[in-house]
Amino acid sequence: MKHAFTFLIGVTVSAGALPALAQSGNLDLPKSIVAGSAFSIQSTSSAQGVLYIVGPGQVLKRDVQPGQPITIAAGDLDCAGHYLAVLTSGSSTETGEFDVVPGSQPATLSFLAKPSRLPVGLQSGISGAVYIFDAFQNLITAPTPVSFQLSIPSEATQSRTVVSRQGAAWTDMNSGSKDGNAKFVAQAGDVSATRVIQQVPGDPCGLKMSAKKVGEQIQLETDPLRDCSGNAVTDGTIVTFTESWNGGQTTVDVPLKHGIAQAEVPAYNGARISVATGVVMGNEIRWANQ
Amino acid sequence: MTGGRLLAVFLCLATVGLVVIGTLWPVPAAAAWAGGTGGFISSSSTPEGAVNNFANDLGHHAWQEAYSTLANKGKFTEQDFVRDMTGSYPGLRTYASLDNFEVRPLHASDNEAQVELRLHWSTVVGTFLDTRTLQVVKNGDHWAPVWPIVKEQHVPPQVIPVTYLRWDVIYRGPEDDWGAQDVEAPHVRIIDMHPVERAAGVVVLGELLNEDVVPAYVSVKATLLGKNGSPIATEDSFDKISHLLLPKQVTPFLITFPNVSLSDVDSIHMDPTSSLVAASADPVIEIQNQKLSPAPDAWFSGSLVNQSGQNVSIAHVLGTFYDQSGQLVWVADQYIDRALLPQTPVSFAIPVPEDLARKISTERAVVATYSPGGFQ
Amino acid sequence: MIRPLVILLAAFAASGAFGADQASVQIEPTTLQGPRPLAKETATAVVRDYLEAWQSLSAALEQNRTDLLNQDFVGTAKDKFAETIEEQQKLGIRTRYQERSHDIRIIFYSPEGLSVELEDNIAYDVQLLDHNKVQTTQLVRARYVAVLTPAEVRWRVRVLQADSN
Amino acid sequence: MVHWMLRASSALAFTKATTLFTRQPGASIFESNGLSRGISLQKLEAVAPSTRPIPLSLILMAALAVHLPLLLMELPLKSYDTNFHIFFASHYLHHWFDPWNPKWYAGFSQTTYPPLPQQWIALVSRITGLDLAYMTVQLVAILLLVVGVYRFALLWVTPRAASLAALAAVFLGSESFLVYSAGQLSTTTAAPLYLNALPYLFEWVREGKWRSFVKGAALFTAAAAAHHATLLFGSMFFAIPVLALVLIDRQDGERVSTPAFLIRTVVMTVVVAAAVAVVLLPFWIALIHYPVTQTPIPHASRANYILSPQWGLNYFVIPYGALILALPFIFVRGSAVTRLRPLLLGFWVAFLVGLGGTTPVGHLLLGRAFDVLTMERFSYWATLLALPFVGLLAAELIDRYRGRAVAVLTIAATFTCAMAVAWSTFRPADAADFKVDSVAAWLNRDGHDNYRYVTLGFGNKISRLSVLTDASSVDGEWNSGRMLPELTAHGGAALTSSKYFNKEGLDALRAILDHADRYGLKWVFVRDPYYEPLLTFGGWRRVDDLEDRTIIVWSKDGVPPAAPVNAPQIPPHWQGLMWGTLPFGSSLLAIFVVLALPERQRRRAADVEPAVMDKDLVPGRMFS
Repeated sequence: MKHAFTFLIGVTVSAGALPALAQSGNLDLPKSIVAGSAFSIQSTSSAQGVLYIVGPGQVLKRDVQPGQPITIAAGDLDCAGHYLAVLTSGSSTETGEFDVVPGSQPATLSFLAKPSRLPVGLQSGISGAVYIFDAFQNLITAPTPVSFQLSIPSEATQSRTVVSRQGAAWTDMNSGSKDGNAKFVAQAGDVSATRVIQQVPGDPCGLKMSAKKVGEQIQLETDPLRDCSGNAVTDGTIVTFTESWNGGQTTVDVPLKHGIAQAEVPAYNGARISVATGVVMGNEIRWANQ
Repeated sequence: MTGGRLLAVFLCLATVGLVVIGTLWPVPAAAAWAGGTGGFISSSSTPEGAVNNFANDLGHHAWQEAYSTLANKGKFTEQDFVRDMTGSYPGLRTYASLDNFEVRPLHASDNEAQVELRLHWSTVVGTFLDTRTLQVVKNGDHWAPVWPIVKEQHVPPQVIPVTYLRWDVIYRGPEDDWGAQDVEAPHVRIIDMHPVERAAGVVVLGELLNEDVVPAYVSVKATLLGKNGSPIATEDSFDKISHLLLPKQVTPFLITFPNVSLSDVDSIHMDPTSSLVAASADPVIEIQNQKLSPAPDAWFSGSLVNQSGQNVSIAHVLGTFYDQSGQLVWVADQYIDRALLPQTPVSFAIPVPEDLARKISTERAVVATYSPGGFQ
Repeated sequence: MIRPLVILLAAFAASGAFGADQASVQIEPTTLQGPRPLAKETATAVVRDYLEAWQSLSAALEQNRTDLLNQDFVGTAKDKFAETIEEQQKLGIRTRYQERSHDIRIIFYSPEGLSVELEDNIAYDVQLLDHNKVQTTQLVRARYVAVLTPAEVRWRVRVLQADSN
Repeated sequence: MVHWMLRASSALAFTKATTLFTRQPGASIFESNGLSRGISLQKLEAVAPSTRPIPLSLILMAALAVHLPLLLMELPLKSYDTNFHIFFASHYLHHWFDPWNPKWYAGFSQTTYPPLPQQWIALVSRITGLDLAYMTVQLVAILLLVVGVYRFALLWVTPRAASLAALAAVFLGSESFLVYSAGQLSTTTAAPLYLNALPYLFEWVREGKWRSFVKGAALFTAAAAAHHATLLFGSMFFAIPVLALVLIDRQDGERVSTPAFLIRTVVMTVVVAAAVAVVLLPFWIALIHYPVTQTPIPHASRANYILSPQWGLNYFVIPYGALILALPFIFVRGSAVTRLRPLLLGFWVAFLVGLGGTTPVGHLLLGRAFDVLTMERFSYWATLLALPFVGLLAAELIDRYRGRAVAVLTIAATFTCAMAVAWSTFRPADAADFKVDSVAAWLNRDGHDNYRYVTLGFGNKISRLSVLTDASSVDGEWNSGRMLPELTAHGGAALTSSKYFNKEGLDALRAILDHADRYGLKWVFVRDPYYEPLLTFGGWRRVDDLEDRTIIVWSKDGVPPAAPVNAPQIPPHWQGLMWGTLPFGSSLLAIFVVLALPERQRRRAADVEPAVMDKDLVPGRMFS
């Protein structure tokens, strides 16, 4: 209250002190214009003056000739928002407010798609959100239809159409059953944005190894590793072979190469050999020297 | 005049005397700069004195002087001796400095003695202990140590074909292009977590799995929460973890909270982080002959075999220990002081706390490696 | 002698009022679209950072300093406001935005958690100064839409525009 | 400034000379010049050398001729501590009244170090920039030293010998060593102020002159504002001999009365102590609340210079230079002449302490402080105490051997000075010459300075980097300002040089990296691959490289941005005001009182060189 009072006094004193604020009136302005379009303002002032158009996103200043309309050319005011127009001439000040609204034609989309990589067979695992902008990077807040498409090789394309609210639209999709790159497209008007979603194999199913003697060593080798959908497990995945014998143990972590993992461990009679990858256990072999 | 002369003589003599005292019995700071506890005159007239001198030379990296004092220097070259001390290939020993040493007489006769020399080497990743039992023999009026040389195995020149896997990452760049796609951070999961109370404070043990198909650079942070839900302390695993995890790889981790009592802890908030990094599947390190020597004096030992074609400068062994029910009991680690050459076993031995050793039923080890200029 | 003093006092009184007033803030219940629940802490942080962004914007436009935008703005919003400031500098004008009230509602939290959209019915005073001479002071009411995205420790405003819809 | 010194010196010169030669012939400096009676007289008569002192203006010009070019070449920038002082000054430049500096140790208080020279640098830098401002302040300190040595030497020897002592100060090895190799600006600034204060102390205690009291007290206080240790130890090495001289000397055949002596000494002590207590109050508060209890950090000046000859060369041979040859003379003459004995004893103790661990004296006298202080400053003080003897020796040599002596002395002085100056090139503080501008630019962009950083393998370049960057570090070069427990618990100095402190240094580095989250420490700039294994195994990764891949930037994921450390050590605002006002004000006050209270020209004959030397000789007492 105290501050408001101070403010009022300040403004009042300012008004008394400044001839510029001695008189004021209203400008004849359009209620709203489309961003980037041309328009004109009619002034009643009979003296030379200055027009200010002020908003957080843009400011303009024009000299005004008496009796002539003030023309704002196309592209001069392109930032959507609420503006204050102030015309000062001599001791008079005219003010007015108007809106600059975004164009209705989408020009760019900000497409937030997640994740970039996910295992196969996940329900609603993929999400996409879109913000729609016009050619001047103004958020188009008017409802606009947006279509989303997820194309997975050798699988049916998933499609959704969503109407944006306040410039935003979103959807979710399921990942397919086959590994590979899926194309995730969002489209509004003539504009589209594409993201690639990498579908990767899930955890291995049925991890199995075999063993044979090579010299003084046992050569261990897994069958080709596949997930439960039959996709080959990615190369580089670590497979752990563990050999235990009377009080001793040998461990080796090897990466999968061409779908199989191989290792050599010492041949101990009666040794138990197991295989695992991550938290998935495979078969166990008990070794007996022949 | 006489008084003046006397004063001059006194001051000169006192100065000389003080310098002599300071040199024969240097103050600790001066002794440290002189490389040991001895003064200007250090004697080899006793077996311990001879080993002290020898160790002082090692501390100064004065290999030639150290070698020249040995009684058995005819049995190996100075180069062999230097290789024993610093390693043939760049490793932890190469840049180690002697932090301190202990000389412990074991046995002595008129002409021969046995002395244990414990060399505490300081390295960038911590200290390691090199214990050698030395024979010391009398040679005229002085004693000379017999150095038990450890000759490093030499790898013959060879070509080892490698077809290792590697991952590269192309980043989007630092510019702000909102909505543009970036590569997802790897998905990691804590598969085990278990706090224990030790003398030093609370220790949080656990295991972390990279469940993704890409390599992950991981770290684990833990926050202890008190009874009222407020945080007591936050610590992270630092080097008690293998930070690089290939797909489906598991690492143990250990986080220490000094001076915290488990009774004050209500819950623990775990915060694993992961980021996608360029990595190589090489080198593959096989861990052979893992054994747990029973308590007391429990050790987890074995040997590492580098199955790849490149040298590994520094290897870090992390041992994970489980009880009969498969629950995590302890995590211990050791840095290997010598480089791992292809197909050349290097042994390790990690001490295990005696009280925990009695509970251990199974154990498992993982190895993290460092080579200059290589992938992390 | 008296006249400049009066002007000075007036300017001081006015600036005191501008500098010291606290806007009233009302937070409306969240009406989210999207599947992702919004934690209370996140909502609080978003609103706090949004309000701080207004303060930074006001200061930046008043002092014609683009660096004041760095902490709270990013992307399009930052670029546009920076352009405004540069234009103001060229034209020799400054603008003071003094918020009187905010009425904020969070309307969208994107599924991947990388953006939050809110609307704000705001009232503020705009004061226009040309070469430090006050041209006008005007009360403005407008509805703003803002999109914020998370940075390392705070939410930053990426879109901030008044909306007539 | 020179003007007042000259006037004061002239008055004092007369007093000392007459005292020495007319009232105490038995203790004349000529009684032990090593010549036989006959020869001595014959020589003096035959040669009739000039006994005029060298004009001080000429000596000051010599100081300018020697040191101005070196300082304009900015040679001190290569020294150990110059950039440290510039870093402190840069903080005062931007935050004169806020001594809390967030750029090192996640925040530390600059009230832990007396500020006077750095504040002068900050002030001058507004015109010249920081580097040149440093050189300016250092040059002024050198010029003040010349004047100070002259005035101090006048207490003990003839004006001619004193002028030669002042000339020797220009070439003093320890001065050049501290200026160009060590970069100890505070020590080299405080000592001249202190030396200039001592004659006033003498006059006050002996004659009760209030003007001298005021000037002395002001200069002592300013000296403390420049470097507290100088005042503390200067009292022992410099002031006590001067007070002893007051007791020994006679005025008009009378010694000063004991009560007067005691009262005046106590008054001066109390007033100066009170002034220093007030002027440096924030310093004392910081010291009392946070005493230096951290683990001692090794310093080579504490070595035994015989067991570690390389350090003997560094800390004894280079600072002393040709002055080593004068040591026998100092002992012999200092012992023989009664009134020189206090000076000799002061020199002797400083000399022994300056020998570091070569003798047990430093350890015994200083106790724990021995492991905290560095010893080269004691050698510096010892050489300053030796200068009156040097002047005496030079005067006698020149009197006796004339041109040959001049030539030899010139060569010796030049060699001493040149060696000490060149030492910064032979044994540079930081062998690696590289620019840190790219590192600073990297930190200053893209919000990198929201996090803290540490460098590895940067040597003392970290001060320069800290001046250039806005980012804050957990490292620093002011060990006494450290409060982070990870640092104070270990006996390593700067983290950037951890490996040189072996286990202690590496433990500190490991501890700070382990707590990176706590301090918002996200960046490590590595110039030495030695540290890479620790970073790799500790969870850090390479993210960038600079300077043609010679500097690698390492980062840690998930580190929160640096939050200001709200440490209890942050000085309250009133301390900041005091710190920005009183120490600097003390120097202004000293300048004012010295200029505003001119010396009274007690005797017009002051400008006349006493011509009574020959007749005051007591030949029978000469050494043969």
